[in-house]
Amino acid sequence: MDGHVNLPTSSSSVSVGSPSDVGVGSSGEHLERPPKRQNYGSSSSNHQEHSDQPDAAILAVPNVVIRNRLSGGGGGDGSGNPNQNELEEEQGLKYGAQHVIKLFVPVSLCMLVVVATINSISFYSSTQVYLLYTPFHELSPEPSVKLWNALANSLILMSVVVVMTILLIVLYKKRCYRVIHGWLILSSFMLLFIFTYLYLEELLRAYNIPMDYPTALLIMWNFGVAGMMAIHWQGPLRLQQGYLIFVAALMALVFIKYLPEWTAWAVLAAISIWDLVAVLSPRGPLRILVETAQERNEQIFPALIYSSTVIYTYMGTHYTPQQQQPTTSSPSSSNSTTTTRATQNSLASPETGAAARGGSSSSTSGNPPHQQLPQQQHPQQQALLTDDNQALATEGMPLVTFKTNLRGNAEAAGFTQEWSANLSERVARRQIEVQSTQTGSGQRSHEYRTVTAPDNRLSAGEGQEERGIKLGLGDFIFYSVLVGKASSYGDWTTTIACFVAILIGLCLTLLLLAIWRKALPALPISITFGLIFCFATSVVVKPFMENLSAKQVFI
Amino acid sequence: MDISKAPNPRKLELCRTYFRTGFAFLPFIWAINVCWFFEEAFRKPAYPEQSQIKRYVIYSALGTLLWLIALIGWIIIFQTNRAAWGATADYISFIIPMGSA
Amino acid sequence: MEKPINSATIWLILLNCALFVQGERTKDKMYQPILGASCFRRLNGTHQTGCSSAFSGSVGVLHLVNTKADLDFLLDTPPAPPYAPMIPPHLFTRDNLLRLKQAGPANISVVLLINKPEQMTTFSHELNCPNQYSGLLRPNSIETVTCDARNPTNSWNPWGTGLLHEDFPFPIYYIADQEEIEKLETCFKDFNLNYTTHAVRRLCAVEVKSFMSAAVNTEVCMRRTNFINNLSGSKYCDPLEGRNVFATVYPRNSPENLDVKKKRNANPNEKFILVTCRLDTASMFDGVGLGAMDSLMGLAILTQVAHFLRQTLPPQDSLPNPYRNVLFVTFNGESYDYIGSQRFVYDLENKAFPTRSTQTTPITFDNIEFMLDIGTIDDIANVKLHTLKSTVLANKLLQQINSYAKSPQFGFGLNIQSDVSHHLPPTSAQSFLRRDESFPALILNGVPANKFYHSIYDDVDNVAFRYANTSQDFTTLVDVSDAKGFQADSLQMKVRNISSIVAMALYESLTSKTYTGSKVASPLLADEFLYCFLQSSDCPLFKASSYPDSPSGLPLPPMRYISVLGGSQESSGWTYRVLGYLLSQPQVNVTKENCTILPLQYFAGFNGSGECRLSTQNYSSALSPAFLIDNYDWSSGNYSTWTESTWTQFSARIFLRPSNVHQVTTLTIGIVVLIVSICLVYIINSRSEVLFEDLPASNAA
Amino acid sequence: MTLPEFFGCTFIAFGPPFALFIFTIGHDPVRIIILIAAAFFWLLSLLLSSLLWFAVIPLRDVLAFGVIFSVIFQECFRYIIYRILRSTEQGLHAVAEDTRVTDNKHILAYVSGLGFGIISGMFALVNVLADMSGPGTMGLKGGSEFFFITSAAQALSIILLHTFWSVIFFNAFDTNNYLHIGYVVGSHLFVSLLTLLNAEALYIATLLPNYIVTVLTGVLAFKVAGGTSRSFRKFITCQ
Repeated sequence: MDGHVNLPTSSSSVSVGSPSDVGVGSSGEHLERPPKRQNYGSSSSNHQEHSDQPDAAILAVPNVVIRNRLSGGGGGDGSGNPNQNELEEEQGLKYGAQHVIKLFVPVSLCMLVVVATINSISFYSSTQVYLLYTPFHELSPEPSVKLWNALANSLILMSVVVVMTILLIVLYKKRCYRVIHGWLILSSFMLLFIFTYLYLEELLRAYNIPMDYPTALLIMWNFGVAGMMAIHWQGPLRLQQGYLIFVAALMALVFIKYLPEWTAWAVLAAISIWDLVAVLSPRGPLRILVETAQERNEQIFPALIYSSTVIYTYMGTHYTPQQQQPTTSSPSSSNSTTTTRATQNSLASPETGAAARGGSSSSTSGNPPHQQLPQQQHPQQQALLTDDNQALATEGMPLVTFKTNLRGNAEAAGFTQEWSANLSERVARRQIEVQSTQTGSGQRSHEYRTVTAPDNRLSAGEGQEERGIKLGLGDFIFYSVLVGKASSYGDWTTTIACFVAILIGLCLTLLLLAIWRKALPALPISITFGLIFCFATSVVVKPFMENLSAKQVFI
Repeated sequence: MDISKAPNPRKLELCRTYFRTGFAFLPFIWAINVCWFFEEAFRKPAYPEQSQIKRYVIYSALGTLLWLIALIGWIIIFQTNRAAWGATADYISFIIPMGSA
Repeated sequence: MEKPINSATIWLILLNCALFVQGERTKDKMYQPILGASCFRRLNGTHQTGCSSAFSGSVGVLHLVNTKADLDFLLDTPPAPPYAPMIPPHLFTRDNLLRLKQAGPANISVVLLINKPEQMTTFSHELNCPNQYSGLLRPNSIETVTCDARNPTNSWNPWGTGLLHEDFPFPIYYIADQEEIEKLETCFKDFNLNYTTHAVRRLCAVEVKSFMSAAVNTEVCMRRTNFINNLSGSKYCDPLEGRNVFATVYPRNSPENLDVKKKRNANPNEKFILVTCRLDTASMFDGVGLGAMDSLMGLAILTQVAHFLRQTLPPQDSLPNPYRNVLFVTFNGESYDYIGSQRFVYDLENKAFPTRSTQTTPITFDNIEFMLDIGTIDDIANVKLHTLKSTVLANKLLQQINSYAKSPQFGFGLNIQSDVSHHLPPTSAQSFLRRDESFPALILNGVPANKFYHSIYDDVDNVAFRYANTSQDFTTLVDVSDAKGFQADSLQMKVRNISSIVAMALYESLTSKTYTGSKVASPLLADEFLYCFLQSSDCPLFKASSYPDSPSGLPLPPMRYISVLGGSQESSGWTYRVLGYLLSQPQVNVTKENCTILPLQYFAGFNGSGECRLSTQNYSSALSPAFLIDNYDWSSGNYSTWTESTWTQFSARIFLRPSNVHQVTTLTIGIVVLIVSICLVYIINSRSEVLFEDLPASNAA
Repeated sequence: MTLPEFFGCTFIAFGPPFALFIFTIGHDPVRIIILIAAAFFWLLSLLLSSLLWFAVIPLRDVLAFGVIFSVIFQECFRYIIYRILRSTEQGLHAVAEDTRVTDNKHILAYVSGLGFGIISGMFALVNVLADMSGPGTMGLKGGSEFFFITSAAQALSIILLHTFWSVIFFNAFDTNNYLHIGYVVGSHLFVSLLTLLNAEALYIATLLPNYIVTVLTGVLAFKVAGGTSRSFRKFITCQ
């Protein structure tokens, strides 16, 4: 039985990969290659899976678990029995909750760092120097002038983003990995050393604490090198996560400092719109990258994507004993997938970062550091995605744990089911459509599968740290920019409102991903909510609350 | 990465690399090494590589400790004597405090 | 935002409103800002002087000091330190302040000087010997020979306390506005009376933020400022720096060879009579202090003299020696160890005055016939002519002066005595004498009578000036008999007299003919001049001497503190214009269009119609040579080393400071609540199945 | 610096909710999400009420007006949450096999109530707390010495009240117990309007009734949630 289980698991896991990547690409349009890569590996595995799935299905017929797993990947068997789609929906949604939280925590941490910095270090809340890409400084008192300044600035910034994306597509098509590597190293180096250095300096200055160069340099050197190792090579997961959060916060601070007042808001809006377009439009830039990626078996880099899980190839080897069984049962699938995976990861992991960072540094090479910042984040626009390593993890996952988990995550189901109930038939319809188009063209639907649902399903398995969800640093950054900007007006209610709104937006995004099975960008919903609540609060709610709290009236 | 999932040789390799990297004035790397491999070195059932890992972990811990002591010592010396040292102190100062000697 | 929002502009409105706070924060009910002027930190080669608050502001409990007893109470048995005594001027004495300083920041964290001068008799915080450590030095000593600090009564500032040169560990904040003082006093009366229960009550406290970046001395802060590793370019201190203003009666006709590579050579034929005075003043508090008596008198007299000579002298070529000329120089920064004159001397030595840009030959000491330095004229009736040694020149000039002072024709009825000794007043001449004791320097200086020397109270009232505001033409000399309606004892008349005397003496020594005219300096000019510098920059004289329809100055007197580079150089700027206007010759046949390149300059003129004039005035830098010389030994005392610390803000606000008891209780209550609730919730949660019996354990909350 | 005051008040107001969160919410992602969702809905209600207050310019200074409407809005949104959560449970019924749903409802009620409470407490207090961290305290322009501590206490009572209210409210709708619904709305109105007296610093007159109401509501919620005097006795005597 185990054998059977494993086989489907592996397949499912693979399929998982694909949607996830989709997710990535989706919100990560700017982030050029990384998404595609991953899509790549995963989707490719997908194809293989399809071939296998029939037999997988056969082997697994009696087992519900298998079914919904498979359905996670290709609609293949799902089409067989629509009602089971509902089942998989529900079970899929059950485990969404943990991952939502897994994103809440780091996002909140990142915002916390930014807000704390804004409120304690005046350096970051005052703008004297401006980015190269925001030539209009909104110096005139005229709101109208400020407005068009802001729009022009954000337009320029966005066009830079687009250009970078295209540039990267070209580079990627031409396989200029060297260049990309160079970018990666350079830009991550800059972020980890120069900006951290500035941060340290401002921090000490803000509290007027004397410090000597030997100590400062030692700290910087240690911090930077450890960061490089953790992000680009290997290090404890927590450390990597911590570094990614810090880097994101740093970037957000840079934006808050160097973007003119209104431009910051305009950029936030523009970015999320661009996010939407690039992901959902049939000819969105992401799409092109995805396709090129599909021609090569490549995989997303761990760098610059916050992952609540571990993403290293070596586990594959670790699992070899268990893998034997699947291979025996269906050599083609598990063998091929695992091997490819291993190779992919090994070469991919360095590159991902490169791609992500690359865009930035390339364009801005030769600019003073703070001017380079803006770019660096574009690449980092990544959305949710899971890595197919989870597949590895899932392999050899005993069925028992899964069952226990069912019970364990009861509330999860309890929460998410409401949605599934409302949407079940609609989803069912979707599913059917999908399956009907299970052909070459059908792949598309695969690629745009969402991450969460399958991912959650996997998460059911072993400890949370094993499998998880990923959020692009770009989203971290812009969430933090929003909250930080809000807090820079010194009104805490606004800050809190933005915070809650963004988290809710994140929730919705994940839910929609889980339900629609369609890649969705992570920025638009959250940012829209955030903007609405930020302004609504500071304009309407704040006066009201101030009147109340001044009179100590509680509602 | 989740070290407990890695194969033993891999663990050893990682631990060694971290230990050696630490010599480049990187006590922090040593500290990471200690935290990271402590479980492996002392809590896990014995396996061939463990003894080596244990050694590396211990050495890393020692190194970290030494560095820590040295650093704290230096900081104390510097902060207490900064005013007295005058120009030299200023020349090696990353942040010179406002409004005081 | 009170107006209803229409949907079209909603975005603009929203964006707008995001920027400013609306509605009242609790903060606004807790704090009330207090307007005032703060004492700040200056540094010289060896010390730091002035005051600074703590990094995040100094907080002290307000305590109104009316008598010395109140002060003793604070210093001996402070119930709830730290305190912020509000001290009236008459108690702002040296020993009181030093006692406060000794009490230390733990007891006295802020000192407020409130503007209640009723019982004040003297208020001068300059040293007894101004510029004690510069000027003409006693051989192998750093102290000046011209004044004996150990014998204050005979010093140049007998009432000086020297507090200006003390370093205080607390900020000193001067509150001039009566309303602000009212705020403070009511707050004190409402909350801080009944001292016995201070420790357990919330008290009215003040927080002053005036943190100074620089410390120790000029050497340290300049080193830190120019530090190569100073990446963020943070400034710690700036050298005191201003501009000397100079002008000549006759335009100089000794053009410079424009070849930059050539060494500059003086024109030996040129002979100058140097008439100088000091331009700046000093006070303890930022932006306050007019120096009416201590330095403005000299400036007024110099201006009058210049004007008189310009009006009366014949063309230069008709002089017995057609190369003679009068060079008027007003030195800036003289209050801080003769910055201006030291630099002037330094420039003369290096043939750097005037600068190449003026396209005139440099001036050397050989070009200077003699120097008449107008010092502080406290009492017009009691002026002396000081010289180091008795010389023919000095006697001759004194005799000339007295001949006019006593002459019945003008009826000035003054008598200028001579004082030949090392007991020289602290004026610019000392910088020249210090270089060469035989330098022909004559110092016209009043007997010290200024009880408010270098202080915030050396103002209009101190010189009893009353603006006549006769909008008559002040650009012409008036007949001696025509007092223009000024009382004989009015300040304007006094200035008229003394300056007429000096001017006539100079006239005689230039033309070697006695002055026979009946015209004397115009009291109207003195009236306008003093009004401009004591009451409002928006005045007829300044208008007349600036470009037509140029924006008029603020209705405040110009700042006369030398300040730093980029600081307000108001006084030198206005002096430049005034001297330029009064010393220039009208060019009737030059149109406004062609009147653009110096020395041609276009002035509004008295009636604002605008006239083109051939001007002679110019600036010269007043930055101490100490900052020019590479690796200068800051403690050598050769040159002025004064620098001014940088600061980020001056602010003061009052509020209620909660008692420690209150704070501690609040905190403990909080902690207790926290702990209790944690335990309670834990217990309830763990045993919820018992509590909510009909529910399964797992979900009970 | 009166940081002590700041921390003291923070602990008073948010200590108990914090404890509740740690022990009863934190361990379960779904509860956290519900908490935040509830907070979000409270935000919406606040937004609506302040929009109303903002639009009706003449009544801006009449706080009672704003208060009444915001209370009404809050209760409406409480009902909306109720509907949503209940529909969730139906969905669960369709799927989940165990009987969790039935007793879940109290938890859901409790969690969403806590969400309501925490966010409203935060909005009421957070700016005051921020201002508290300065060197000064209340009273320069009038205002009692106990301004801060009473504010914190009020906030705490509001937070707890919201929690209890939700429990009662949800249950009332389940059991069509209109008395309870009336009680929730009524007591909410009562408490909010009572706090209007704070402006005159009649803290005894406001705090005391508020806490009485809080205790009563707590007891009611306890009963509603299935507690009985007997169970309470058992709980006390630790059997």
